[in-house]
Amino acid sequence: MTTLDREPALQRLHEMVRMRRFEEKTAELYSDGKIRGFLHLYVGEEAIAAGLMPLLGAQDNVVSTYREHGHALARGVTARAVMAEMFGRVDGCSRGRGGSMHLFSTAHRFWGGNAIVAGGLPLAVGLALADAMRGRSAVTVCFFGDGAVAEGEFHESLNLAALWRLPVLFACENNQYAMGTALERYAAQPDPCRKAEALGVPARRVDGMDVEAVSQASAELIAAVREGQGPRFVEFATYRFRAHSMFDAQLYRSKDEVERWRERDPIASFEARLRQRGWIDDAARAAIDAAVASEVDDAVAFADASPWEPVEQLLRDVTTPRAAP
Amino acid sequence: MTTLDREPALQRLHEMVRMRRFEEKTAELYSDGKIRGFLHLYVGEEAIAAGLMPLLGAQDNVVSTYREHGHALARGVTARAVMAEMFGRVDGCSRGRGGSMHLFSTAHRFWGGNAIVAGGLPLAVGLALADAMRGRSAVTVCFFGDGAVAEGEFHESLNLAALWRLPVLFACENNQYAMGTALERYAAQPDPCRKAEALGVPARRVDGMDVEAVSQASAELIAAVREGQGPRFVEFATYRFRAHSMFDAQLYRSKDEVERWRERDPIASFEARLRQRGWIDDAARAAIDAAVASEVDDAVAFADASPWEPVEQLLRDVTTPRAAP
Amino acid sequence: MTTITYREAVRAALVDALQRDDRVFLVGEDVGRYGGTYAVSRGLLEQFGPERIRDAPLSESAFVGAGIGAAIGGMRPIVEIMSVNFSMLALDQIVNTAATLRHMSGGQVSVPLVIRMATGAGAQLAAQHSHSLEVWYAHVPGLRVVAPATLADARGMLWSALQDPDPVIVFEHVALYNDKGELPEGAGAVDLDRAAVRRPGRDVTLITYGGSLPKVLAAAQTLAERGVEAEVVDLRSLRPLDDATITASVRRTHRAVLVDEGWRSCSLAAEISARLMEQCLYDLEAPVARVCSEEVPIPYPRHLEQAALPQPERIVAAALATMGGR
Amino acid sequence: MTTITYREAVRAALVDALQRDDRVFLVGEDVGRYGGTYAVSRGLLEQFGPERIRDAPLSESAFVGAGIGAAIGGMRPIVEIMSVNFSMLALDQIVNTAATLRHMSGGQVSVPLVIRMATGAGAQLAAQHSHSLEVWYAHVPGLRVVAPATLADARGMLWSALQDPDPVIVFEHVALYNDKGELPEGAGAVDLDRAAVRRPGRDVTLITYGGSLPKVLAAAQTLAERGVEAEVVDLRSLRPLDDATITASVRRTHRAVLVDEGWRSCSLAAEISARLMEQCLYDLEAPVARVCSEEVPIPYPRHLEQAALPQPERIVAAALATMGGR
Ligand SMILES: Cc1ncc(C[n+]2csc(CCOP(=O)(O)OP(=O)(O)O)c2C)c(N)n1
Ligand SMILES: Cc1ncc(C[n+]2csc(CCOP(=O)(O)OP(=O)(O)O)c2C)c(N)n1
Ligand SMILES: [Mg+2]
Ligand SMILES: [Mg+2]
Repeated sequence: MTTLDREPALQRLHEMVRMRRFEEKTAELYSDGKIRGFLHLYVGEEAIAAGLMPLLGAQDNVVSTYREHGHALARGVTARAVMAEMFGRVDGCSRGRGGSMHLFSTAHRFWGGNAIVAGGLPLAVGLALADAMRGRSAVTVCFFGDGAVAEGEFHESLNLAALWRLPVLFACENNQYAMGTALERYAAQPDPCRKAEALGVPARRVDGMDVEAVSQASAELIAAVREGQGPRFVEFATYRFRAHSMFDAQLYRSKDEVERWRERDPIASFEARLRQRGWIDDAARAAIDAAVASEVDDAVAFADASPWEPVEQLLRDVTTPRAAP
Repeated sequence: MTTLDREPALQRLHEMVRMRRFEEKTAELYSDGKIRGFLHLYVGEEAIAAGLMPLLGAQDNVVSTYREHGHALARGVTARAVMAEMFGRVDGCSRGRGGSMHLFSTAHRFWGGNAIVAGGLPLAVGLALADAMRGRSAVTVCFFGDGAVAEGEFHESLNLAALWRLPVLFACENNQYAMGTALERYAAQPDPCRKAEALGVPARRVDGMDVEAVSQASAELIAAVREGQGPRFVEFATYRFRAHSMFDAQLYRSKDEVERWRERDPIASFEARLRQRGWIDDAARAAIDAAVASEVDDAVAFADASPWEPVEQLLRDVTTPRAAP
Repeated sequence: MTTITYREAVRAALVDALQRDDRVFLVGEDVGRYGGTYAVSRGLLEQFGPERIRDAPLSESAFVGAGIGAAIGGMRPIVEIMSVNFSMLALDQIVNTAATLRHMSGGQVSVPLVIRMATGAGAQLAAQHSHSLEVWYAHVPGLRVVAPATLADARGMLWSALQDPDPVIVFEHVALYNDKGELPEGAGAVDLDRAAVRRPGRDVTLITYGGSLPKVLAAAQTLAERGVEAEVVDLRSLRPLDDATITASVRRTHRAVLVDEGWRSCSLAAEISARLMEQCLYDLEAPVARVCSEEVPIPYPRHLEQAALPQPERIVAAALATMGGR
Repeated sequence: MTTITYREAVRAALVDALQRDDRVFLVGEDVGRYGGTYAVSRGLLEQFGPERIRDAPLSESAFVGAGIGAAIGGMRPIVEIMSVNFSMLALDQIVNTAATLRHMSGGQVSVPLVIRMATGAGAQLAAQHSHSLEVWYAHVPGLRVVAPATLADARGMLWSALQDPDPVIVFEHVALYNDKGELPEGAGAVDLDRAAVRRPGRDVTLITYGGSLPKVLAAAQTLAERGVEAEVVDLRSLRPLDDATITASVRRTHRAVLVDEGWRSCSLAAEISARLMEQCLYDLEAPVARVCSEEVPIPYPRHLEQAALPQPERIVAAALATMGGR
């Protein structure tokens, strides 16, 4: 495996720490009641967004799920805008209307934040279709979980993308569970790559706990997609360290299992690797922490200061305002 | 390949001729306005129902589509009851309420007649689940077309059946077209067997124009399913000789292509084989025709004599009558 | 003026849209090689090629969702769902994505998508192929729902729908496709906002839309022969509803009969009745009546199917009943 | 009497059904190991084993359809769809199969299936997770639709639903799960047919169901403090509707306010209003009013979400308006 260069490697580490701290803060804020609704944390899965997202250009599209804070941050949506969104304030990236599960930023071609499992896949196919029909060399990356693979939309969307040879990278974040149901308990044949291939989409399994592995594989896959070779499927093997959402007694897995995966923490393991390479020391690591801490604090302060939308505007943004006739 | 014995072989031939003549008659009756709505003929595909259906017992379940006259007849629903149904009369197998697309007969555990493409697959899974939970050694055979394989229900249903190891035989009648769209034009990866296998269902491709091939393969598959080995998928390669339904200009395929397939007519080719074996001669063949002709005539007369349901009974059978309290 | 069918009017609208805007494309099952189940798109594949006339696999959820994605990606897709009966398979995409994207994104993402579907009963297609589910769609904020009942609307509403920045669902009643009539040569876009008075009258208002309009006009004719001047209002837009036109008529006639092929309970007619209750109660001289489909899955035999659907005689009777049975 | 929550009442009903009839089983996403998203089925897997408490893959269409198949195959399945929001993915199976099998088969095939789903808003789950689509289901012949709003109904309706030979959809409002109250020890099956007067009154009838009942009762309390005696009718059954109870109340009070968390246009409230129009017009002293959700996808922030939903103050105001604003 080729490794990242020093600068990008340090950036990836920084990005992963940033996601982690940001989300740990949101968990606290949830307990404080500042954030409400469902809150699905990406903790443990950061290497995927950190490894893949920097490979995309401004013209590329990202479609995500309700577990999308990391995706949005890595795509460039500011911590302020994401935090304010989770607070439900007007300066949120979706004007506060969406909350944690519906982060949007058209400036980043970040198309949400879909809380219907597998609901984003057809959308991604359509975004790619638009690019293909307009002759744009953009790529659409569609993130979804292992659970989404069981839905009919997976089957229909992959076939359609392959049939029309559309530039989609289907990125399955296989964290081994759909809520409380383990992959082997809901999939008779548990290898999603075989399913993708049977639908005509070349597939590849990648270690999603290793940001360098993610980065390298994603670069190759995105290049193939961008060249017009049609869609690709990638399964990132990963694990969520925390509960599915904030209401989850985690009756379905053992502490041991969680511990074993935590030993492969994408941040700690990558940090160790960078230390081995001599690219980072305690001071540099502390600097990342400090930068991240202040960015998160700033985001919280920003969100807290952002106004609530006046209730008189309740009916806004149901339909698009028309120019006066 | 093992061949059928003489008696069963002659019965299969008889059955195929019966389906063919029955349906040819319905096409005439459609032109006469006796039969209305959509009418989807099975002409060309008869070897499948004729080969498979005799292998089932009274306890087994059959789930079918809108192209199900052949299935119903082969399952034992009388020509009278099917014809009367297509006439919309009270003596029809669904009291005339269903018509061509909705033949039902609980006495034959023939569960319809579903006009939603792939709509029957989940139902079949459930019927098999009931059998499995009750410890009955029944098999559920679920017929559907190649087009149904593209629907999400295919994907979801096969996974579920495999996950729960249910006794379902998924029988795909691949007549190469979904309405006017050829298989290669709607499926990026056109082999349905690979899709079934990727979902955990062992699969097999069988020549659906050869009633003996159908019979032998089906016997093996049904045995495996009945033994509790879990679901199986079978693709019967076949062809419909006529239009998709009665309104179809057939712009999407060439006369040549139809002709090539007609050369493999399941009836003519099986008859030729039986003649080679010396099991049938002109007289015996004529006897089949005569028997079938009189059965069909009788069915038409029966249907024509059957009453219309009085309009006062319009609201019947929306819900189940409750015992008086 | 040329004499054309409703089917041809829809086709002309499609051709026009495809010619005027190269972002427009048509996608759906059998719209291409087959020429469309109802032969609406016959010839378009040859004229516009497979990029713009796209045959889709039997995958309603995926190709409708792909239409949504293409719309936000800058195209102007026209998605044909073969019929409303199959639209349930795509309903999640329509409601949870198309209708909500704009709101969930705080106004960033509009979805300029048009979905056409055939609706209604009458051809003896039985319980699974005879639905009229317009009311479900009319319930959903974020959607616009229209039902062209005339040739001019069949010809004109599509382009207007394509100009709309939000998702528009167009319901074409199957019984209308063969309707023939005159259309001015240059017929083009029409507004989507207003209901239309299709026949003026002073005694009772008959309110309907889509495939029931011809039946209502027939009923109005019969009523006229019996000395009752019925005003016929064609809703045209099912969401939003044009309260102004509806109430103006009822305030004049003081009586209303609502005709809707949907099942009676929780029908679109119920919504109109509720609005008349709220806005016109004191103008009414009789209860607002509904003529809807009977609450039964549509049976196959013709006599039962026809008995299940609204018919001119029932409309006439309901109208007369509002006049005290004269 | 024991003090329990609505959640516990539903669980008790499940336990009871599983014990009484070995054909009963529960299937749905995360009903087993996870214990149910709303913790309703916590402990049942341990008690009844994986054959009868079946975790399903994320495949709403397949496992709902499998429930239908199992029902016609002789079982008595209880299918849990995690919430109404995901039921759109299974709607084709519910409408085109469960609701129509009996009719299409000419009365041969009944579908004794119970589908439970959580419904409603209030927990800031935003646009895709806050639907109230009961009205869609109430539109469909062949279905029975009920909404337990009280502990006794949460405890009792399930068994009654299982005794019903046809498909029954049970809507449990998410905001009710934590409600606490007293339930008699031997509480059991209840009828599904009749609406219930939850509070008697003579001045105005407030008609509601499900999650809105507590709000309506609160409003009635406020009204009482202002000297207005509101009668509160809990529909309980949304299809069929119990016209007799509804109209009897309105004939006494001459005024009605309908409270329904669905979006206003084409709401269940519209149907009630239409029926009152048809059956009680001459008894009314004021237009029947509706308090529904605003026509907006439900926004995430609490103040906007609450503003979008029916609230006691709006109910009080609507009731007072029917009394001429006193
Ligand atoms: C269609 C649908 N069904 C059910 C749910 C409820 N639900 C939310 S997340 C989830 C699990 C999804 O698992 P997976 O796709 O693996 O993603 P993960 O949460 O593990 O990232 C479920 C069942 C939903 N949101 N959408
Ligand atoms: C969900 C759904 N979509 C569309 C249709 C319209 N339709 C009826 S049959 C058919 C083609 C089905 O092809 P296939 O499954 O191969 O069966 P065949 O007709 O060839 O036997 C289509 C598109 C339908 N009935 N159901
Ligand atoms: Mg997962
Ligand atoms: Mg086919």
